[in-house]
Amino acid sequence: MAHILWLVPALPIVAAGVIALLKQPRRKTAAALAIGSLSLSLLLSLAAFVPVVLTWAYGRGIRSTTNFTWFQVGAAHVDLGWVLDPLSAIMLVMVSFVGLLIFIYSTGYMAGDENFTRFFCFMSLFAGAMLGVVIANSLLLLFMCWELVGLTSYLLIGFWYQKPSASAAAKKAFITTRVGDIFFLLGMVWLFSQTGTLLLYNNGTGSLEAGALAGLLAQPAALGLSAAGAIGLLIFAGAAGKSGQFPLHVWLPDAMEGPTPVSALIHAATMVAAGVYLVARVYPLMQAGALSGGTTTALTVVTWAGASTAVFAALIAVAQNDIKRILAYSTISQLGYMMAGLGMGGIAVGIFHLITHAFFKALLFLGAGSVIHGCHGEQDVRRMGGLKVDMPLTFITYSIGMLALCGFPLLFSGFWSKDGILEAARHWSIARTPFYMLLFGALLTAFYMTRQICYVFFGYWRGGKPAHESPAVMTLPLVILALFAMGLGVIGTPAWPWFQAFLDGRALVFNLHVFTRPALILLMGASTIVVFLGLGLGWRLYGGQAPRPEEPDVLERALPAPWGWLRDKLYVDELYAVTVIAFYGWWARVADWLDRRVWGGAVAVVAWAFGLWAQLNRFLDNSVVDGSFDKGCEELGVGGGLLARAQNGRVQTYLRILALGVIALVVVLIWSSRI
Amino acid sequence: MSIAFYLIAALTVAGGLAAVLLKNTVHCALALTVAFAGLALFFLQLDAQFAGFAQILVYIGAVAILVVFAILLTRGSETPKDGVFSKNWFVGLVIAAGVFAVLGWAVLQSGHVLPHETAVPVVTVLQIGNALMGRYVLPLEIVALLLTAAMIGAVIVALHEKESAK
Amino acid sequence: MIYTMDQIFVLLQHWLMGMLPAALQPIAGILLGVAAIVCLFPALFALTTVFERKGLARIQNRIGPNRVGPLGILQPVADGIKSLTKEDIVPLSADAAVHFLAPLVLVVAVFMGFAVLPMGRNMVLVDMDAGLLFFFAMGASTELAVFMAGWSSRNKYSLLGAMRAVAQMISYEVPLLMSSVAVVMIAGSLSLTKIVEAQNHYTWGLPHWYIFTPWGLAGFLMYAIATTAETNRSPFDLPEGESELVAGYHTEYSGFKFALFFLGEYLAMFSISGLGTTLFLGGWSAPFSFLGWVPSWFWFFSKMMLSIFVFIWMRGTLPRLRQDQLMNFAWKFVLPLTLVNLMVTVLWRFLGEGWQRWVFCSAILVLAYAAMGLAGMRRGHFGPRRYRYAE
Amino acid sequence: MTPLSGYLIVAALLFSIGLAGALTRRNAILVLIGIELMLNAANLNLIAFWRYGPHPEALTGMMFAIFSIAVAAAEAAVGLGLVISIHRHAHTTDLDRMNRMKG
Repeated sequence: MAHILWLVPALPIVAAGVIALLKQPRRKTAAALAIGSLSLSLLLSLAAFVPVVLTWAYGRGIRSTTNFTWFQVGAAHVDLGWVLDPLSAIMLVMVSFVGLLIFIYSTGYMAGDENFTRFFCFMSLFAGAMLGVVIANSLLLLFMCWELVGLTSYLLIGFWYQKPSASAAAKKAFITTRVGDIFFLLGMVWLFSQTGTLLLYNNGTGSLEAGALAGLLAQPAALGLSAAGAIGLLIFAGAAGKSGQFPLHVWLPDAMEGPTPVSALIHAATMVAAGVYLVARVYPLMQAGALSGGTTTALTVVTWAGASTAVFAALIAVAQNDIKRILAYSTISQLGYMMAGLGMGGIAVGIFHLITHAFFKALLFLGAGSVIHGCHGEQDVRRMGGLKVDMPLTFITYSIGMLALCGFPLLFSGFWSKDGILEAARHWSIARTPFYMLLFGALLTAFYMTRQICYVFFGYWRGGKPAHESPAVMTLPLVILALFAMGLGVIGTPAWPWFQAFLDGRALVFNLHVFTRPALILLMGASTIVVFLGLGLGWRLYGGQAPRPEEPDVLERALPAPWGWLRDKLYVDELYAVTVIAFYGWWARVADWLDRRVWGGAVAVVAWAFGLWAQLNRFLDNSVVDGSFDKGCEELGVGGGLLARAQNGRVQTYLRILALGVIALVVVLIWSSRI
Repeated sequence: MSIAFYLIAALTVAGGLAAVLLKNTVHCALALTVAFAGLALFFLQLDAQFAGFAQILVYIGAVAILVVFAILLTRGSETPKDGVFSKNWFVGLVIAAGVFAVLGWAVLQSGHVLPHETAVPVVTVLQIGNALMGRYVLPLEIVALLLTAAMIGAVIVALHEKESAK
Repeated sequence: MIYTMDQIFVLLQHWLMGMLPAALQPIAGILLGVAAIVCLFPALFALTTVFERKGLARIQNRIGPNRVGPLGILQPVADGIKSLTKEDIVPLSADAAVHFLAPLVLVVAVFMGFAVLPMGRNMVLVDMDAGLLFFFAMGASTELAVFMAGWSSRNKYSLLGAMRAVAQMISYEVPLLMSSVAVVMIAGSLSLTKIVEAQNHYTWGLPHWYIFTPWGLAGFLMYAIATTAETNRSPFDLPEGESELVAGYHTEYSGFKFALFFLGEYLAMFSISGLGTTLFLGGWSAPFSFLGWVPSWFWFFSKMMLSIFVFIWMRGTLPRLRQDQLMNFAWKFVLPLTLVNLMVTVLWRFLGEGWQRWVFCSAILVLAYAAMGLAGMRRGHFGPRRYRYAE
Repeated sequence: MTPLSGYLIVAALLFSIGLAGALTRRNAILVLIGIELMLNAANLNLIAFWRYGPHPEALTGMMFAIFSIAVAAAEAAVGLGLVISIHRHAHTTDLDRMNRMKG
């Protein structure tokens, strides 16, 4: 199976290529191609997933790689390859499955768009690239697909390029992620220079395997970090760029300018999770040489970044009014959770949350899309309301997603995955602060989701044209996703931690007695209380009657100043505007001045010199060369005139001359044969 | 040198002369066919049956007809007032005579090296076919291509004017 | 006895030659053969004229010639005497020499064709290795005679007729050759005797004539069409369409010269149907093996006369085509089909024995015929006439 | 005088006649006729040399002649087509009047 794994990403990419060649009106063909190829990929992924599970069940080696040399420069050769292990297998299934659902959904959502085919071209290109990221066994290949993903994200955010805001957002996303990618590249280069290979696993010689790691550890870098840690941090910077961790998160909310399925697929389920996945991939690098308590500086950094992002984004989400922006900020904060989970609890914890979040956040976005669709493109929650009557199916599924996101106890997947993270945080050896931060984040999450729900679905209709339910092609994916958002928790409960065991390759044990452990009870109780607190608070404030658009928000009436800060996203953009962007502007002006004055002047001088030289040449030409040349031409003209006489246009004349030639030829031949 | 040779030679040369000298263009064409027929007979006399029949088929059957058609299409059959020969025909005649003189001289000069009577070669059509399909298959293909090209070219050249006239 | 019956003419020739000194014998043999042909076929021509007139009469529900001799059998004699004694008129403006030569060239060229036809076992004047080629070479040179006739008698009807005739002959000569080439490919020889020999086998008493193969049948049909056009017989008799141009290229001929033209036309019919017989109908070989005792020449002539009868039958039945229909038919239907037929023949040759080749070849031919026919009909190249009335 | 040289002389004669025709006649078609004659003279040479050459079984000259016949047919077709189209243009086949190409 492993050796044809490359088909999984290849199929959608090929489909994208074909769609790109299609004509604009061939909509059905385009959709069919995209969906068909992706469903094939899904089948292949399942076919890859099952054997992995089986081998794990039989407790055998569960990582198989396929590598080959791309090109060779002297002794150094650059290898590419793909790996099949629990991590990639699960991600494959998740990406292709969610992607497929979203594709189906898009056929309904984009039905009215005239650039339908272009949309599907980009979408399936993205799907292919993302799958490539997942299966990559070499940082280089991963980086290529990574950039491809970034490109498609850019294209899709700017899909409605007529809207200046959209194109601006696209540029912003591209550039901001680029900042992270540069660090990633640096880390990669460094890794290559150290280990001489970019393959992750290559039975013993891969850069993530014992030999290389030992070498990296021996290498000390700045401020007490080992080379391994430093590289890990650089790569983490790249991951932070992609999955919008704190300083680099600014692009993600604006990315909501793209079509909603795009937001669901790229900016909720898959691409932003790619950062988390990357960190999980290079986890050994970060974990290398773990201190007491199984943590390292790198992991600590990851944890703090994650935790702070979680709270920070949740705070902002409270004061947003655009339905999609709220979800965007919640995505950021959830990504923070994942990072923190990775930092404190290891791969399994983070990735489990990633998977569950992928499902319910996709569900939420699609639900939001359905709402927007139903409200004729209205996105401001204050202009909605009472939709639970108009769009019942959307309402049910959406609320399921919302509960899962809040981590409603026991029933919903979000609860279990978030619980895992909280538990890990509680047992963290360095500090307790992240634990409380995350709890606070959970509270905020519950609160703003309730606020949103109340705005959108309860109360009475405050918009213009009355809303309508979306077509089945859009609601069906919602239902399926909702089922998963509920059920998926089962595979990761503390009692039966199948998922974690599978990822870590441990043996699976089932015992209900964990629930009798006081620590766990305490923890679950705490999170439950927090969740209910959040829900209650939200209901208390907004449940009764959501304010109509013109009048200020409830909280705003209570405490206007902080609300203002939150509404303005804590001024990060403005900060960048006055620092980074201002600097760039200044630097650009400097460069411009240099260009105009210095280089321009130099060029002008050179040009003037040449002009002088040219003048000289012209004088020479006119006086000396031309004279003689003209004479020659006259001579030639006269000669030509003479010759032209012979050419009198009479065929027979020519023939005569030919015949004379024959005579001469024969005579010459005979004479020569004589002698 | 047999009687037959002289007869055929006389026929052919007469035909040729007539083809060149006669006033009426159609007569010229007919005389030309006589010359062709004479050449075909020459070929037969030289035991080149196939070539001879090919000569008749192609020249008398096709080329002569073509010429005649061309004459009728160009109304060239009625003789022009100012003579059928071009202005300085004498020069041409002299040159032609010169060519003949040189060629004949060359032939007579090299008379002694030329081979004498040799055994009659037996050539069946089968051999010719094998040669055409074996050793000479490439030239055959090329000639086929050439004929196709010529056909298309002739059609276009002859058709083009009418098309534009419409 | 059977042998003598079969070879009777050959034996006769040898007997006659035997009376001459050995030196003259080859010449004498040739002369005898030529004499035989030159006597036989004009006689046959005379018979055919009356046969045709009576046949047409039957078709048109008349009685036809019935005055001269019993049942008008002697009619051709009367016609001959008439045409011989008639005044020979040559138009004043006519090109005397060419006008005189034209009929001679025609008749001679046509007669040449018989030289290579095997009219029975060992009954061929010269058994040439390239017989077929010779035959076609001679056939080609008749066109020139026709042209000479038409042009020399300074008459626009004659000229038009000649032009039509020549154009038609040239364009139908191509399918004629093509359809014969198929036979050559299978028989592997240009010599007509060899071709006949190749067909002279029997399985279960049935002959191996080429007409009994898919390609042979198709080829024969094409050949028949082409010959009808070559000999300017209706429905392709535009060159002498009385209604349009008085009598075509021999309008200005009278008396004996006209008779010569008439003769030449019928001789052409004989020779070309003889060739068809040789190529497709197994020449002088008997239709059933148990009829082997019947002399071979009988079979040849009976088959030939049969096809002559078909000619007459068509003349009595089919209306005349229009010039453009004629040309379209030649270039857009007959020629492509003959080309397809060639391909099919190649297939037949290399598919080897077995039922497959029958199925494949017939299928291809039928399909090609149907496709081309339908296409042509749709574009109106041929098919039923559409009448246009003067506005 | 060997038989071969006889044929060669006849061929040369024909060739010169053709040349003379091509050089002296006005009518473009007649010029073409002359050229055809020259070609045929060449063919006669080929055949004659084949017949009396050392290796007639190699069929070289014969093949050459056959090919040249085919080529000549093509040449005639194209040449006459050109003459006809020229006639359409200039309404003459008189070569002396066709001197538009003069330098």
